[in-house]
Amino acid sequence: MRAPSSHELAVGEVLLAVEDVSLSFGGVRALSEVSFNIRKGEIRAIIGPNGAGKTSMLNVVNGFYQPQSGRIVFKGETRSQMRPYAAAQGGIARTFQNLALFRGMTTLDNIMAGRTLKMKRGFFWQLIRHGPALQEEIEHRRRVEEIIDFLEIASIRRTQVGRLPYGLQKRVELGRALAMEPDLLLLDEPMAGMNLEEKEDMSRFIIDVNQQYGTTIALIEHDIGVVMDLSDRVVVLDYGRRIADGTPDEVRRDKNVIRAYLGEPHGVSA
Amino acid sequence: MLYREAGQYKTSYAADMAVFPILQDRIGLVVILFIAFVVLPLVGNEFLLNAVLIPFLIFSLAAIGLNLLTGYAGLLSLGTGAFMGVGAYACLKLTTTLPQVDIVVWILVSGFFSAAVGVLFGLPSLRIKGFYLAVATLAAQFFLEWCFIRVPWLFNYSVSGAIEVPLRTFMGIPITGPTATPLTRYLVVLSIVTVMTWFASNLVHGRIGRMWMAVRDMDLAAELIGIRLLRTKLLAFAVSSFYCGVAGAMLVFLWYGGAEADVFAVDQSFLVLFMIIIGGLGTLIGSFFGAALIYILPIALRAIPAAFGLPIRPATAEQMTFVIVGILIVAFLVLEPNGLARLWQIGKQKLRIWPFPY
Amino acid sequence: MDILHKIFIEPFLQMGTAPDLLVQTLWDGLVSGVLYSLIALGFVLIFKASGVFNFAQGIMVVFAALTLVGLHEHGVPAFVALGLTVLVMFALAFGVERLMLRPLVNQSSIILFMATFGLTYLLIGLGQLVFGGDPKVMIAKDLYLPSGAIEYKGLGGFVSLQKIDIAAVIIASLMVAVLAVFFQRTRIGRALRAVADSHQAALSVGISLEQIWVIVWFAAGIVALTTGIMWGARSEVSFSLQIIALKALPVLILGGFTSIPGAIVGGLIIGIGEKLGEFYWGPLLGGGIESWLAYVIALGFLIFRPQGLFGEKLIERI
Amino acid sequence: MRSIDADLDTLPKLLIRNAAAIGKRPAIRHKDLGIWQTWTWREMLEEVRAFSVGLAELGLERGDKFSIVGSNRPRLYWAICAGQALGAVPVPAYADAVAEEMAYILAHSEATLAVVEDQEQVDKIIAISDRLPHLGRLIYDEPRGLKDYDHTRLIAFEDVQRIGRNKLASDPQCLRRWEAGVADGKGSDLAIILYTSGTTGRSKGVMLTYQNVIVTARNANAFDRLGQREEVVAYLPIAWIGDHIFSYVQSYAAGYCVNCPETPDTVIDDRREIGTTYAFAPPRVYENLLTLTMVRMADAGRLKRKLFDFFLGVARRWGEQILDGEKVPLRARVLYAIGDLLVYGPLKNRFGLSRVRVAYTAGEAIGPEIFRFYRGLGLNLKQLYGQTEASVYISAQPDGEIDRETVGKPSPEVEIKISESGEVLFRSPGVFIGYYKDPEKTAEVRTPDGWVHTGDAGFIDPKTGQLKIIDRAKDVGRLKDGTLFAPKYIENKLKFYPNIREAVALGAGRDFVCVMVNIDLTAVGSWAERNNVVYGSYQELAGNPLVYAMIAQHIDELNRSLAEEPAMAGAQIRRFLVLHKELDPDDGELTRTQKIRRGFIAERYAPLVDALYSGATAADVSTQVTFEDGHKGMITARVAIRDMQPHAAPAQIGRAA
Repeated sequence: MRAPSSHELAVGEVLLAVEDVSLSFGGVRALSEVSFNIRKGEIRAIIGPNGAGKTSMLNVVNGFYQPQSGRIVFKGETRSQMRPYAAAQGGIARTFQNLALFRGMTTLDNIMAGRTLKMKRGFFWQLIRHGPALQEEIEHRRRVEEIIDFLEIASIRRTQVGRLPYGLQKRVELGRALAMEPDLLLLDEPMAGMNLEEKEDMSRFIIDVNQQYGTTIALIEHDIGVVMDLSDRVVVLDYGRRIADGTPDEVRRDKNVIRAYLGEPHGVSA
Repeated sequence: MLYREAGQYKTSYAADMAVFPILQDRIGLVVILFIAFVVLPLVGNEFLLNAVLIPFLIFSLAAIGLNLLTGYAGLLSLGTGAFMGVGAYACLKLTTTLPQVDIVVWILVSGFFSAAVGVLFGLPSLRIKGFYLAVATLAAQFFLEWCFIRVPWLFNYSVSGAIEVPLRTFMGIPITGPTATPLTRYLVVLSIVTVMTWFASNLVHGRIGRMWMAVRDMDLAAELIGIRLLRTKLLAFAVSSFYCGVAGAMLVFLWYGGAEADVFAVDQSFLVLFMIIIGGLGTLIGSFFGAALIYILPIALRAIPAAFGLPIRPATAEQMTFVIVGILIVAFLVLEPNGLARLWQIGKQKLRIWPFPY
Repeated sequence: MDILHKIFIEPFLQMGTAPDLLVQTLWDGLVSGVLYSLIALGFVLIFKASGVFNFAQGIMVVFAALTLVGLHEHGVPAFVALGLTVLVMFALAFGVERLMLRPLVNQSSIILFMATFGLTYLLIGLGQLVFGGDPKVMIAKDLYLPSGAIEYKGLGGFVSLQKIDIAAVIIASLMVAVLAVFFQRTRIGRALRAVADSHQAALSVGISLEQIWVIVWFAAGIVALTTGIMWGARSEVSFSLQIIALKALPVLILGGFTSIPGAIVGGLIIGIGEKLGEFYWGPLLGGGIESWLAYVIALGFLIFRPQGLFGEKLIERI
Repeated sequence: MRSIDADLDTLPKLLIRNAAAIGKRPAIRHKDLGIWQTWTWREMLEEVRAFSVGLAELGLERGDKFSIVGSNRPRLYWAICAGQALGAVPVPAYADAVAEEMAYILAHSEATLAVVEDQEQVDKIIAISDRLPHLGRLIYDEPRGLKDYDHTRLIAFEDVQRIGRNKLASDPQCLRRWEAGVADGKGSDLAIILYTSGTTGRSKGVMLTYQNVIVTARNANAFDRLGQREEVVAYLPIAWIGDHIFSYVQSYAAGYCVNCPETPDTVIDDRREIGTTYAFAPPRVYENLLTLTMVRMADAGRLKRKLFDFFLGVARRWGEQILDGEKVPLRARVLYAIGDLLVYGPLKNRFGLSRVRVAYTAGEAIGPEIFRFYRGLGLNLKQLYGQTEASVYISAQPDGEIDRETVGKPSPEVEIKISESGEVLFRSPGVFIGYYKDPEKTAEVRTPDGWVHTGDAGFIDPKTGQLKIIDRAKDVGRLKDGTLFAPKYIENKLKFYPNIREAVALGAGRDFVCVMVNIDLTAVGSWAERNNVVYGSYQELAGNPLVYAMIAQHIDELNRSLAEEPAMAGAQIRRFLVLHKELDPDDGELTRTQKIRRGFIAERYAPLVDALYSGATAADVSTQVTFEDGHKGMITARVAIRDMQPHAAPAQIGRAA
């Protein structure tokens, strides 16, 4: 049940473009001359067999890895590499393949932490934790509560995330990313290791996020079925190269893709 | 069981985010403060005040300091002793150069000096973590220790090489020096510790506390939500060292009344570290528990045999303490890695859901 | 100007003018370096195999030496005492595995690190309770360790090498050799190496983790004993040693936590470095810089080469 | 019948009064976004007014009917008042009603507009909209998921309010006109239509005037001295008269605060947070809490359990006397005080009942054990007897005059009489003005001189002078041999066992009494766990021989107690079976208020009934079931039947204490 609205958005201007990015660890090539772009308001999927370099791609985008060559154009600003902090400030949020939550903190604190960039009150107000500091804390708590309500995790508000079941942790992580009110949301296998029901919930959330907040989303997902009905456009990587890029149907029909997924010996986890 | 939470509803986030959301806890806090500020001064004898409470409070403050760094920000430090030392020596220099300024002010100001030193030795924390960082702080520990011994200017060239605490008064009442009564010193210490604990709890319950914990739990993710790692870590070092510094200054000025460099030796660092391990990493109340256990235990060990009339050599008691503390630490890590504070929470939870088991 | 001259010129002039002193200093540095290496070696053994950063290594040195001397004081013949001490160290390793490591398995490394703090305190207390806190003299003679010194004339002066130091160097090298062989050749040794990489691997070799832990802690115990004897013979057996043992930490920073050669080279660098520093530059600062020089050197390394001399670069995988 | 002064004879008027008189006091709270969002009377008036004007702009007019569907949320309560302010008539429908019922109510009431909670309800109504010619706009509270819906018809609650606010701002006359509109309302106007899911047949729309509800509410408030400071948790269906009176009319009349829980399944926690002072619940709720307690305590440590049982014993022995202020030995008082500290206090606290001044149970009879349990804890639990047709109150127990078996004295201004057939009749200011579009039914129930047939059989208990209800009048029957047979009476006594959720007693015109039992999954489930009885499904558990044995025990006890009552001795249970599925409102086996529909069940499970009386030891049955999403399926089962030995009536007669 994709909204027509976000399809129109999908042909919006380019938000982020990756141009001939190459990345290698020691001798190993993770990415070679990969180019693709993400348009405002679309849901963009990055798929490919295991070890195709999908995660590396995201890590380049939000500045964990520094590509040896290539450029990243974000919001019209060209740079040879991102820096994590810059990425965050620029409005790129991210969730991880195998969860990167603050395990020692509660759901509430995790999501509140997502607001850090937006909170300005300085050290000395923090010491007092009254007046402006408290005001700020309250208004951000309000926003966070809306996210909690949106993700239906009210009941675990005060639970330490370390104790939560996997599916819920994924949700909290999404919540933390949403708390940043990002322009671009990178989701690394948001449904990995989930059961069908959880997957459906998560898909619903992703779509709702895209619709209600108009957030641009780039996601890596193994479950091809999910990818196909979630995303507006799909780029396919294999061995660190881009082998296809287009709408789900185009990609599904592309023979390179078929070969990559069926022909190759190495794992197809779709 | 004692908790009656029915009717305690929150109509504002301010109330909901309060440090003590439950009425009974607030009452408990008031009671404790009352005992500390009113009852104990009335009933406490010199021994209780001077030999138990004052050092307990001072060590608690140091423990809070270290806990902010190690427990909240996840940065392991073995330099606590030295940072305390910086505070002490800074305070000495300050009060001897400008005697007219009130000593309490100087005690607090000296915190800034150790904060600065802390930041300096915290710099490596950007590149290194865990044990590596521990070694870096050891460097601080030994270098500073050396300074305390080798730089006579620090101890005003006193022949003994020790700090001699001068007499300082506040509105005519001697606060430091030989003539200061335990009671006044106790009250000064108590007030400082109370206020600084309040500050600490404000910090850890707000944005900064979350940043620290985020860095502790998963620094990569922290960076991704826009937390500047170096700044955050250095802030932790600064605040932590500030607390340790003040604690150090109080240790010398309001308790020992005079001290040599070895007071701030590496053993002191370890002692405070044990306090927060046993008390509970990442909790403020744990810092008090830890301090109580580690500091008051030895006193008890000496007192108990005496109470039963068994003569026990102080040396032996000393050694017993070592053995017991050692066992305690291992036992705690095995039984409850989260320390006394965790036990406290569990007990509290049980009381809240009483009579139900869950 | 003058200060720069003091720092950058004078010391080297001294070295040139009095080579015998230089050699002497180097030798002294070498010897203490060797002992640092030995302690570091103990760390590395345990860290490699069980990922535990054994803070107690230093006290184990003291404890071992103390036990040896203590037993002998109670009239036990030297070599019997030695044998008994070995047993004690085994018992210790065994106890540690049973009462500390096993319950704490799967705990974060920081927790285990803390636990070894506890062990340290326990051993300090125990040692003092049983053998008393005051320094003791190592029973070098009864163990047929040489004493006295060889005086070597020349270099416009003379260099004196304590026989015990020579012995220390030799024995240390022997021990390293033995360990090397043990690791390279024997089945257990390989297992240990495997553990360092992955626990499954170790199990596949057919040795349980528990056994391996006992073995490495025992090995570390033996190393500690040797260190204790040597050091004790040079100076005396006292608890202050335990602080000196912390010197092993900078050594590890240099050498890396997992590399045996690293431990040795690092030890030597630190040992020689701090002696030279103390002798030639110390006076500028009023002496005693030995106590921290090592750490500052290490600190420098940490900032510019965190993985140490031989440690392999650690990439953070997300 | 005393009437009420004209300026306070409708709820909108009361709202305006409260806003003026106690404007700063909390009127309603809602646990939302993590905290209790609170509106004072003044704020609430503003909200209601804005929405009301908005509704007017949308074309809602005096006399129009409009529907309210959803769980207890401030906005839905506001909607009721907002509509009433325009002289329109709210028609609440049960949120969990299946499309079928919903369609009937909306169509029958000719609602022109509906205010609903969320997407779920919107979907439900859109699905049936072709059957609702009158229905116009749909107003929703929760926008989640409705973004892509066709908004020509849908409109968000706040948008309606915005329309209203703009109108109020732009047109200075608007406010005056609105207030004038409110002033035009009269006590005799139709206030609301509540559809009673009658125990039989189609539900009927009970029409109540402002006069009815307000007078009744006033009297009730006076009766229990309820003031502004009460805290009430609104968690029962809005469409049910009980909730309408307790959480709406009485609140407006007394000016106390109503609290809406975060979600239906957080009610207990929310009640604890709020610490309600005036509680109302059907027996089921108290039963569930008790079951929950027992289940949890079963998992507690031995020592704790001993302690718990001991003090419960104390409470059972002395609790009620102490509560009723009777003289008890000092030892008992001391023990009770300790118990209160260790057990009763914490227990009430966990359930959020610590601050309760008055708690009512009604709807059906409550188990003496349960009743005694709560009163033993020091909870001022009382019984009341009411009906939609009476705007609830017919009789209630005054403080200190509590009796387990009765339902209290006639409420203020209520007259009660018993017809020769034994049926209870009443007359009161609360008496409804008729069933909507159904004069003949009205005539059946209400006599020309205003007496209403309750349809319940009962009598005034000589001991206490309180009303005692035995059963539905039409259900009271006789066995072949003429012995009196009151099925409800038996069923209730059975249901008092935590393990038994529902029971259906049969026997009218038969040779003997049989029952069909529904086990309680929570209780029996945990029992199974503790005695490691493995089971894959409800059906399997229900069929388990051990479960049968357990139920047989209960029934045997019941038979013994029946044997002691001369009138009932003949009506002991001879055979029983345990049903393979839970009786369910969606299958029409229960009413929305969870009352069993005996007749319907009897024919639905005809094969079982026959087997019970044919003497067979088992029977096959296959039944159609409806799932949440409304689609249907069949389940079949083989149900075993057990025989029971009746007890002989004791030699000398007299109720054993």
